[in-house]
Amino acid sequence: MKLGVILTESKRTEDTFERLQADKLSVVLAGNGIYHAVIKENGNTSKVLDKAADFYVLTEDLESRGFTSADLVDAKIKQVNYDGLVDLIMDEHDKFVWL
Amino acid sequence: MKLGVILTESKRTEDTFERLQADKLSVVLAGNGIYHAVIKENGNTSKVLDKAADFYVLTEDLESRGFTSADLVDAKIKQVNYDGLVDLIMDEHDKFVWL
Amino acid sequence: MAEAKELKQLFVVQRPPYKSENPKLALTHALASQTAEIYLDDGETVLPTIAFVGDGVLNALNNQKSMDHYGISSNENHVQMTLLIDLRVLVCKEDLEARGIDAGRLADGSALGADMSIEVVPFSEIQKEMEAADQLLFF
Amino acid sequence: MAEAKELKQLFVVQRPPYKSENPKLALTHALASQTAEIYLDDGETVLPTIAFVGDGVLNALNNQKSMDHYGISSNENHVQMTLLIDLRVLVCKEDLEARGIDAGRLADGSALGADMSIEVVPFSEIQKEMEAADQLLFF
Amino acid sequence: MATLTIGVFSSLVGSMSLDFAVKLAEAARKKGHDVNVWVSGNATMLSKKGQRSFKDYSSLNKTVESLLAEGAEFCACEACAEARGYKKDDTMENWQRHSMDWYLAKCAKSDKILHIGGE
Amino acid sequence: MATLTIGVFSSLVGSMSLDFAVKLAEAARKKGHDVNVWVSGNATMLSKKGQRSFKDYSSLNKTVESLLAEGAEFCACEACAEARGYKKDDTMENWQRHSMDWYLAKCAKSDKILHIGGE
Repeated sequence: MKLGVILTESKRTEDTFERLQADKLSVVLAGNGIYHAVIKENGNTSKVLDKAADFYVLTEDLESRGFTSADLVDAKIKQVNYDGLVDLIMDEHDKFVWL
Repeated sequence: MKLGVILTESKRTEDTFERLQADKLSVVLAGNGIYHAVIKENGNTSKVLDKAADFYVLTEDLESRGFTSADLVDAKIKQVNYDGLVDLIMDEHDKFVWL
Repeated sequence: MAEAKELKQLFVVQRPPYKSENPKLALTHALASQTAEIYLDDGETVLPTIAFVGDGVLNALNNQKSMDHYGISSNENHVQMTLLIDLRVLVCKEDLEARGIDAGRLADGSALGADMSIEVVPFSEIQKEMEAADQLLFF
Repeated sequence: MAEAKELKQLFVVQRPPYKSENPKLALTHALASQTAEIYLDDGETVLPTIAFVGDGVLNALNNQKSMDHYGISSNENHVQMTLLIDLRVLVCKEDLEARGIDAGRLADGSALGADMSIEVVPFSEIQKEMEAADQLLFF
Repeated sequence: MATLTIGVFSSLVGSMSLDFAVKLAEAARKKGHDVNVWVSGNATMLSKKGQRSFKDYSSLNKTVESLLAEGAEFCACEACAEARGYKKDDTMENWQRHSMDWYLAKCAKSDKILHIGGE
Repeated sequence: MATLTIGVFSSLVGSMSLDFAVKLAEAARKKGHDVNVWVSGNATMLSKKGQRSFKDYSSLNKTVESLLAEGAEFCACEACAEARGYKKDDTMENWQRHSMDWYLAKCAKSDKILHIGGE
């Protein structure tokens, strides 16, 4: 399946995410999930980014929290806004879940 | 200071608790905090219980979640109900916080 | 005659009970599938399955006394009712074991007269259900 | 003449911004200390101090664009207003460093004309404030 | 164009899940998709009439009103609303109030869904 | 006997923080303590008039009413209430509505406080 996942927590409290499998997996970091894209805790990038997936960060939420594209810890993270998110949901994946 | 702490989360998402110091420290496990008193994750008791403190579990919340005193993982955890909690707050500590 | 069409929904419950209303809403929404037909065309049905994973497995325990202490129906009771209307309820085996919870501690549908029982299954089984489902709702 | 009595409250903010309203409520409640006197006796005052710890330090960053994107005043703006009324705002040094955040990224009270600045202090200092405070409120 | 149904269960004023849902609905509508929004649990709060705008809070009413005017459907969980003391009269104009079966059926009729649970 | 002020900020119907606050207030009152309760943020919901009792939800109105009758003070944050569309008329009888300074002052006048934040 082509699965999209929206992560909105700065610290995940469950391990469902790590176990999820999909033929195509996209992860959208939104809300406080954006911290995975910009914060290195004690120098380490978030384990969330270890997942084999396409990564996106929601621009509106990134900037609302005081960060910009210059702060992204990994070049593989693409920015997406609400407009782009609609296409990810409607056209590019079978299912989209909010973890 | 004599400090009481109410823990209500099954997984703490911050480390304030570990750093807190007090001359007398009491920890009341309430809400989903009761899982620290009854669940061993992969055989290990919760790190919350490593803290040098007097431990209490709120009876009403323990039983609402399907557990009883027989399930407590450590004999040092005392049961307290709302009635007893009032005395802990009003008489036995200077300050009481909900983490 | 309309074509019979069954839409499969998987409700994945990953959070512990009572802190948030979410796990209970998963169960009440599943129960509501019984009457969804009034909004659907002839022959169309929705069939939810519930899967408890992670801390969500704690919703499925028996002996929950929330009615006695808080006057609130327990999530155990809702699991039983879900079984009573013949919906499948899956509980992740690894997550139960990691928490040291014996399967004998799980809610018992037969106490309410249900024919169905909770199915304790490995996560791989739940993964398959996610793939098979037409729609996926994480609570 | 009533005895002058100042009650010290420490507001400890330990959660990140926006997900929950709590961090902002800590700041709006601190601002409300300005008018608490109407409910107090002559000479009585309440003096809140704000301490950001753990993920709470993320509330104190500058350049928050929540007004542009969501039409909501930023927590940065509330930190600035708190400084403007001469309340102390502490940010835990270790927690900033653990997140790789430079102190230069913190909200700047002087932009609104405040004399006070955020104080970046070790956790031991915040511990001392907890002991010194008459009342302790964790947000 | 297709149909998107969004269910929101968590939170409300002050958290951003409702903001997310409304902004996503708006963006989907702009692209010509049909949109349904279901609010249940604490999110039922979005349906309350007479919310006053403050700079400190997200104020979603206006966006919701224009989405309604353009044909988007918004529906509040009836039991969730009653439990919170929101009577029919308390509900914003043009909102629907139904039981949870409405949401399941709308999902069944939609090309894509996004269920926003969380806390 | 002493005075306890409880502030509740998080959640509402469905979560248990409000249940906790009300049960603690009740237990404190039974022991002869004076009790003040402040609800702010989403907890403001506790002050809404006309909440209907369902078995699936905690129903705290009756306990709150008897606590009020015994002299406990309950106060809702005015701005938080207005932002949620709760007008004065929407408020349960005998509740107060004030700005946040009321809470700080009540704390200052109390022997002990319990501030319930959380999410």
